[in-house]
Amino acid sequence: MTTTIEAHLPVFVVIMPLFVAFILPTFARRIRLVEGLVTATTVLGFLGAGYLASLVLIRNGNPISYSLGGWPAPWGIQLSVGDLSCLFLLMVASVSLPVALFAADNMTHEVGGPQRATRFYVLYLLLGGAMAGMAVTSDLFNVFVLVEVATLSCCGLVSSSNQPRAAEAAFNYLILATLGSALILGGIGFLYMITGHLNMGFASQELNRVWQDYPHVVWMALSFLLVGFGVKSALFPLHVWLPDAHSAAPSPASAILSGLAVKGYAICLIKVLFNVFGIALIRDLSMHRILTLLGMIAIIAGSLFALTQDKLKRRLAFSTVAQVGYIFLGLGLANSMSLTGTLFHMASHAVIKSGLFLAAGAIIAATGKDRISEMAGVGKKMPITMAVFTICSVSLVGIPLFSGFIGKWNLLLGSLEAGNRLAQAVIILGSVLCAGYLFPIIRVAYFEPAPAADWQDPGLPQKTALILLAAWVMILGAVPGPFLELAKRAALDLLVVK
Amino acid sequence: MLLILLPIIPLLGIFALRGTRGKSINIPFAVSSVTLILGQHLLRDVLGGNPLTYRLPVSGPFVPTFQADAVSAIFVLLAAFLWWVVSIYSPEYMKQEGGTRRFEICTLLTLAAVLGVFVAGDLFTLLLFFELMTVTSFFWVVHRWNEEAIRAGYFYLFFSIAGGLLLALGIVLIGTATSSLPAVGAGPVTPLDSQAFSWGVAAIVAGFGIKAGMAPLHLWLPHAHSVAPTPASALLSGLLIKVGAYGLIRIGELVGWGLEFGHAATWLGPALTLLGTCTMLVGVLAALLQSDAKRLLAYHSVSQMGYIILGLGVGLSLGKAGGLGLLGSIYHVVNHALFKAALFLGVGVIYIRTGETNLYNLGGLWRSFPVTAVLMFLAVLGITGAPGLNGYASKTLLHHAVSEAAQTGLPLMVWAERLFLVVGVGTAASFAKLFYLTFLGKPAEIEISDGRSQRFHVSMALLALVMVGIGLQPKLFLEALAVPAAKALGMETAAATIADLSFWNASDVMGMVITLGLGIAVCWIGLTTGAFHWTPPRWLTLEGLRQIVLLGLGAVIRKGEGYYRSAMAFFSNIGSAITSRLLSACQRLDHSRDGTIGDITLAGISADAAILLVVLAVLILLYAYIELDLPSLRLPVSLPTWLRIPFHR
Amino acid sequence: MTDLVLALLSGAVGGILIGLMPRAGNRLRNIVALVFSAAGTIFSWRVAGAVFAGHTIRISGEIAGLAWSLQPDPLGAIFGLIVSTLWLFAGVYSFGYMAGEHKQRTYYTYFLLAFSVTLGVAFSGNLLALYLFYELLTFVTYPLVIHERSSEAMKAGAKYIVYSLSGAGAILIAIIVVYSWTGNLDFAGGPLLAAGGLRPGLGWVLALFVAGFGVKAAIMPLHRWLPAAMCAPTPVSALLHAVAVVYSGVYGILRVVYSVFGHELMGQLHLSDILPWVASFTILVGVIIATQQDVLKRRLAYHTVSQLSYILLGAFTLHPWGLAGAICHMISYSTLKVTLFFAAGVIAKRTGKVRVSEMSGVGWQLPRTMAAFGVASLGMIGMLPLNTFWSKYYLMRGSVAKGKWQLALVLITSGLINAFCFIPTVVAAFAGERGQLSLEKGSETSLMLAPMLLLAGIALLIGLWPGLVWPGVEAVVDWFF
Amino acid sequence: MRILLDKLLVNYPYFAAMILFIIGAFTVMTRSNLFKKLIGINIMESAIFLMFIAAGNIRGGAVPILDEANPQAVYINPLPSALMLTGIVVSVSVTAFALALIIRLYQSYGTTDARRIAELRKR
Repeated sequence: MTTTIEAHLPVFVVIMPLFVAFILPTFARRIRLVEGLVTATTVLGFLGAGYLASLVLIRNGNPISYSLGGWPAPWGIQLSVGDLSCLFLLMVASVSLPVALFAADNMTHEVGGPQRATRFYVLYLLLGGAMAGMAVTSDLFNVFVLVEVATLSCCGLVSSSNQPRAAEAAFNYLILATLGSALILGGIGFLYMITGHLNMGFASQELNRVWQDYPHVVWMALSFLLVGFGVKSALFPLHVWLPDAHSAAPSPASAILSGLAVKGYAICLIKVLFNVFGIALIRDLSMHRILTLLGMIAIIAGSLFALTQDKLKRRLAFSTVAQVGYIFLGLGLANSMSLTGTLFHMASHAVIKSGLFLAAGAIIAATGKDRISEMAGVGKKMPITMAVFTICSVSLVGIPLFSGFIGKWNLLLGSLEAGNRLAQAVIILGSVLCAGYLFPIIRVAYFEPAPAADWQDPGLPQKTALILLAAWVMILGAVPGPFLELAKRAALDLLVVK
Repeated sequence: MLLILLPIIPLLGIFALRGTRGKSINIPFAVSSVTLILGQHLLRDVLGGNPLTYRLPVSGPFVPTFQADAVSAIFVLLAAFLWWVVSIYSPEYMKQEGGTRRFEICTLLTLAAVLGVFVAGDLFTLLLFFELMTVTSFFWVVHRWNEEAIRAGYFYLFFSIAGGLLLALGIVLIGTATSSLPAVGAGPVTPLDSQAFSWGVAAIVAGFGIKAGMAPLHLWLPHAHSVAPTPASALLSGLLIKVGAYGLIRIGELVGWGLEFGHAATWLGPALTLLGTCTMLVGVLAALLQSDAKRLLAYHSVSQMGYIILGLGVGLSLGKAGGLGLLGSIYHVVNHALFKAALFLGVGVIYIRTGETNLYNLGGLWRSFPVTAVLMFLAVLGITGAPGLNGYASKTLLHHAVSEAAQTGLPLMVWAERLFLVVGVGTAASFAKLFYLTFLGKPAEIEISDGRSQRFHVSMALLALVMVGIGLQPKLFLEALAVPAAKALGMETAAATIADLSFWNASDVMGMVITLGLGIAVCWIGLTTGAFHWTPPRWLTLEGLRQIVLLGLGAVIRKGEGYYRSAMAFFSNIGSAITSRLLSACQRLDHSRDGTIGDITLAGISADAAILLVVLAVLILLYAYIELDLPSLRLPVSLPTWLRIPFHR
Repeated sequence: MTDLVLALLSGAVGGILIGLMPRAGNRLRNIVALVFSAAGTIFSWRVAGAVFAGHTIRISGEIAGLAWSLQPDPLGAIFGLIVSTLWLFAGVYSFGYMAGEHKQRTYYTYFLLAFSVTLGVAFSGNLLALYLFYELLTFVTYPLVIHERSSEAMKAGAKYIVYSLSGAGAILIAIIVVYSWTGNLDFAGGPLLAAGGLRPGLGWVLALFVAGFGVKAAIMPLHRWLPAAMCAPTPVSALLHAVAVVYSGVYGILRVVYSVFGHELMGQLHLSDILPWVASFTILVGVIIATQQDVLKRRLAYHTVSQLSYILLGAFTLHPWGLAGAICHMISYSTLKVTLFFAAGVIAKRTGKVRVSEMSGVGWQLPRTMAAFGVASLGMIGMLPLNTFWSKYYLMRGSVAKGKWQLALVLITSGLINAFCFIPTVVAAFAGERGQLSLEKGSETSLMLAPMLLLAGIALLIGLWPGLVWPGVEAVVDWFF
Repeated sequence: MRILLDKLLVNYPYFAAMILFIIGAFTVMTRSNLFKKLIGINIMESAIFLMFIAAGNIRGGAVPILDEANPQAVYINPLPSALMLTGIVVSVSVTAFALALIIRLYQSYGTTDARRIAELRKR
């Protein structure tokens, strides 16, 4: 029995949320049950991911391969759970659990009615399943399908709140994301034209053998994929949909979108870049320089944009743009340190940004104010929420002993190894700017006189969710052990020349 | 133990002062009596045998040590005596002036500091008491706390602070040059690094020179000495500037008294000679022009310090043969202390009764102040060097020394000798002026207040007594005290140089008489022609100098400040401009990215989609452009490597 | 070991305790603050005692994949001693000064937290821990800077944060480079980079370190936050902006020079010829600007800028004497400057006068305060009965011994300008009307007066008996040379 | 030029796909009507599908049904066509979702013109 579960675990973590999502609408009238199911699913997912991670850690880097339907590799769809997959799975699980907890308490209120709430949960689980799928799949077309599922769920999540603004943002997001999907599909098509394979491993072998015969096509494929995934993971200047979408969505949705969704696409891009093209080809095509440049621009520009925002959620959304820049910068530097940094930063940012968005959501829900300048006194009235917000901010800025620091530390080491002084400067400048846009919020909340209003911390489940996330941030910062280990191994794995 | 008691007893006096609040007990008198007795003991001990030393039992880089040899003993005794005399004088005087308690505290503290300087056994301890003396005597100068006093106090304090800093620098340099700091009274040193040693000596000479009123650094002196209450002036002029002389003597000891020209700072002797000559001249010329009695005396302090410095310089330059110069200087230190104190006290009596110190407003006062006039006359004779009084003795010694130096034919020494005579004439002239305008001449119409003057007379008489005593038996003091002192300093030949010296020879006496006569003649000429009313140009005075310095510094600082401000403003302007532009651009971009191509306006999502496609196109074109190898579009090579995109072909 | 932990914790625990007592009265709060700062002081004295006795106290561990350690060496112990002792004084002074002020709870909370963090800086055993505490210090002291909550205070706070964080960023880059070269950031095993010898980029790393720590050490172009931060309450200005915070920067530079580079390697860098001149520039320009200020606290602030560079100058001479001078100056300057600030605080509190030009006659109203001020100003010149003489002496000694006699001239000149800076204030305070001796706002209270006079007394005592602190200084010098 | 023309002639499905893609992109960009934008998206996707399927085509290839009589037969690659079926499904669902959103926008703003909506929202 255990061996069966163990054997099918890779597909289980993907299928389970999808399946639960499928059956959820039938319980739409009993919202408590729905919430319970969702929570149970996320807990199960978390356990599954944890178990998989422990397996992979024990197997010392050998990925667990799983062939869907028993079809062997070049023909069938192959799932492969390696270090990277485990890291991302854990990330998905650890973020989606608190977010589900948080949503359970206020979703009905926020989106207007249990029916809509159920729809939210359906999309939520779909997104979770798609993310898990992105983590484990090693088939190019599968990537496309999962990306589409995730995109549609994201759009749905954005539009789940009952405001016309949300619908508009969702539509814009949809248009751009579909454009992106089309480009991704095109890119995959080009790859297929060259290699005749959709399995990443085989495609990679073939590509490295024949790519010099088709340099144009390779380049087209790369461009298409970069732009396609770039627009989905909100790489500056393709981030244009993000601030609207993330600020219009309900807070749990924003949390999951900012925290996870963009990372999911980034993981796909990493897989395509490093597992299909391979580090040698990336270097040959100078792709890493372009990525570095884009990353640096994104860090600075995203931070500057964030600085100008007065709306709390928009500011956080732009902060995501900046942090995505870090991820791309790390990819571009393309050495083990920087990739470790990138992967770890991905994980820590997922947790941090979810925490920030959830705290922001709690604040907005309690005060009804979404502008930073109006938040005076929040620190006094909602101590726990604001404490979580502060912990997450400090971590994002990169104070030692918090999780953000480790990612940046490794990124800095990576940029040093790559001999890129400018990247170092940009990383540091990004941190300073990050402090520049996050600390004023804390300052206003704590150090400005509080108006006489009756605001208070949210209910117990939400508090639990917030505290859980803050604890995650602290744990990741203080004892990043397995996470860092996974990230390190994954980074080394990505750099292997196949 | 005796050594450490000397500075401590005056400090104990302060507690006594607290205890006797409201009672009329003259604590300073009691204290200085005790120190006088202790000083006598010290002198006896020192003359009897070896110098005394004492180290405080502490650890660390600073172990206060004390030492006393004959030189210290002479200075200690002199200080104790002057304080004793002045503390007889001052209670009566300060009753009119006000602030008696503050004055007494200052007096006691300064006594402690001065005695500390004289018994200090190492340079740090010396500096410690020197600085203390600066601070405590500052309160003498600003005793009145009016504008003039404060200004004079500033000058005094800043010059003294500069002096202290220079001393510190000198100690540093000497410490570096000799590896371990030489103790006071330990004789000449052989430096490892003679250049550093030279500079160190120079810094210390400048530091003590400021205190001693040496020529270019004397500017503070007339101001400070004239605004202080008269007893304080007497002590300032009589003793505190001698601390500078003491320091110079000690520095000479480091370099080496009586050493032939092999020592480390051969330049020191000639330099001191030059400075001494200048000091003499400047002081006396300025004194001639003064109308204020106290200022006149103060300038004379400068001038007389010039004698002392000159003597030291000559003594150092001549090496073994320089005994006369050193002896003369030590002798003159003592003599000048006596008659300058007497003169100040006399002027103080006039001031306290008439409220006037301007000479031109006084006149014919011998009728009202017969005793004072007589005592003042003795003091004037003393300072002008009239035979039979103490000034004659030391000036004769100094003159002998300078003449001996002039024999070497060095132009500096020759001119020093000539100017020595000129200064003698000037001194006589200015004191003739002082005495004539105050006590002789036509009676002035001023109100004279009543008061008891016995104490004034007693104190002045005590000084006069000693003056006359020395004047009549010049050799007695010389042999009893100055020669051992010189010996203690390493001038072994001192006794020999004066063995065949006779003060009462015709040429010296005649020379002095001629000098006096010339002086009176000059005085007459000056008074009748009004030459004494000539005011020097402003830039020659301290105020003028200060103004020049302040103007210059102010201009520099203001200019610098301007540059600083404009630089700061420039950077902050640029910074804020960039920031605001950037932020507003971001805001605009965030608000709307609408763009127009031809007559098609792309708005909202259309523009966003366009951005996406443009990025795609750029990426593709980037490759195409490399592929097609368009030379005109080649990126400049100077781009940093991370920007250059070399494509593999 | 326990002492170290307790020393670090007592401030933090006290601060949090006060933070959690919203309804406690002033008296209770003061007692808690006093107890915990006294505890911190006692424990850090014990730590320092152990360090000087030659024991090794070390707490190290691997957190987040990186090695962290706390291990006070003599330099850290001296810094800890200075900080903890002065904290006690400033605490007592605060009880007097803050009485009747608003937001006392916030004030004491962060005041005590800052104590912990500063001790953390002092006792940190590797670059990472130093960086962590250095960065935390910024955040912990920020609420103290903006205590007044006025727009000016807020602006100052923003300036402070921006400057400090940028500096911390520079430090982080430098740390990363050092880490990538050596793989080890611990101070315990001698200078980190010494083994590697000269290598390209060393100068840049040094420049980054100096610029980064130089922000808090207020090296001249980076000093601008310091005068702005003077809008904080006086005990904060006195302790944090004259001593603790700025010393953390100075301490960082000392660490970098002697524990990361080592004096031998430093001597081979071209930059080490320039750095003393950077410090000299700051010394002179800082004090000249100070003479131009009318607001007393600003004058003191610019003066702080100038004086901090004395310490740096000593560090940059790379000579045992110079280092001894720097350590001496750390000790002596802090006592005197705190005295000056305390006096300025008393004057502002009791007479409401903050400008030098208004101060005539203050001396007769507050004689003891002004006397303390006067003593401290004499000390700032470097006159002998005060302890600063010794630091100046050794600074000059070091620079002359290194053949850089011009630096000694800089110090002398600066001493003279210092005289121009403070003496007129003191004299003017006694110059005015002597009549009105009564004050509307009460007179000098003993809570404010006692720390001030005691500190002046300590300064005098050390000046007369430098042997009191000399073993510590010697230990530091022996440690690094 | 000749080579270019040759390439054009040989690879005409790709060029058709490219032209379709450009038309689609242009529509998305320039039309402010939401429906037209959606149609533009659909055209673009069709272009990609076309390209993908063309990649699987082999000139003269047989239908990919195993013909045991003719073991040497060259078959068209069936995989792209199969995949594009999935792609079309995805595209249909996207279209459906977008239409739903358009309806909601219409309900809220009373128009399907993007520019009008933007104006209305700003107001």
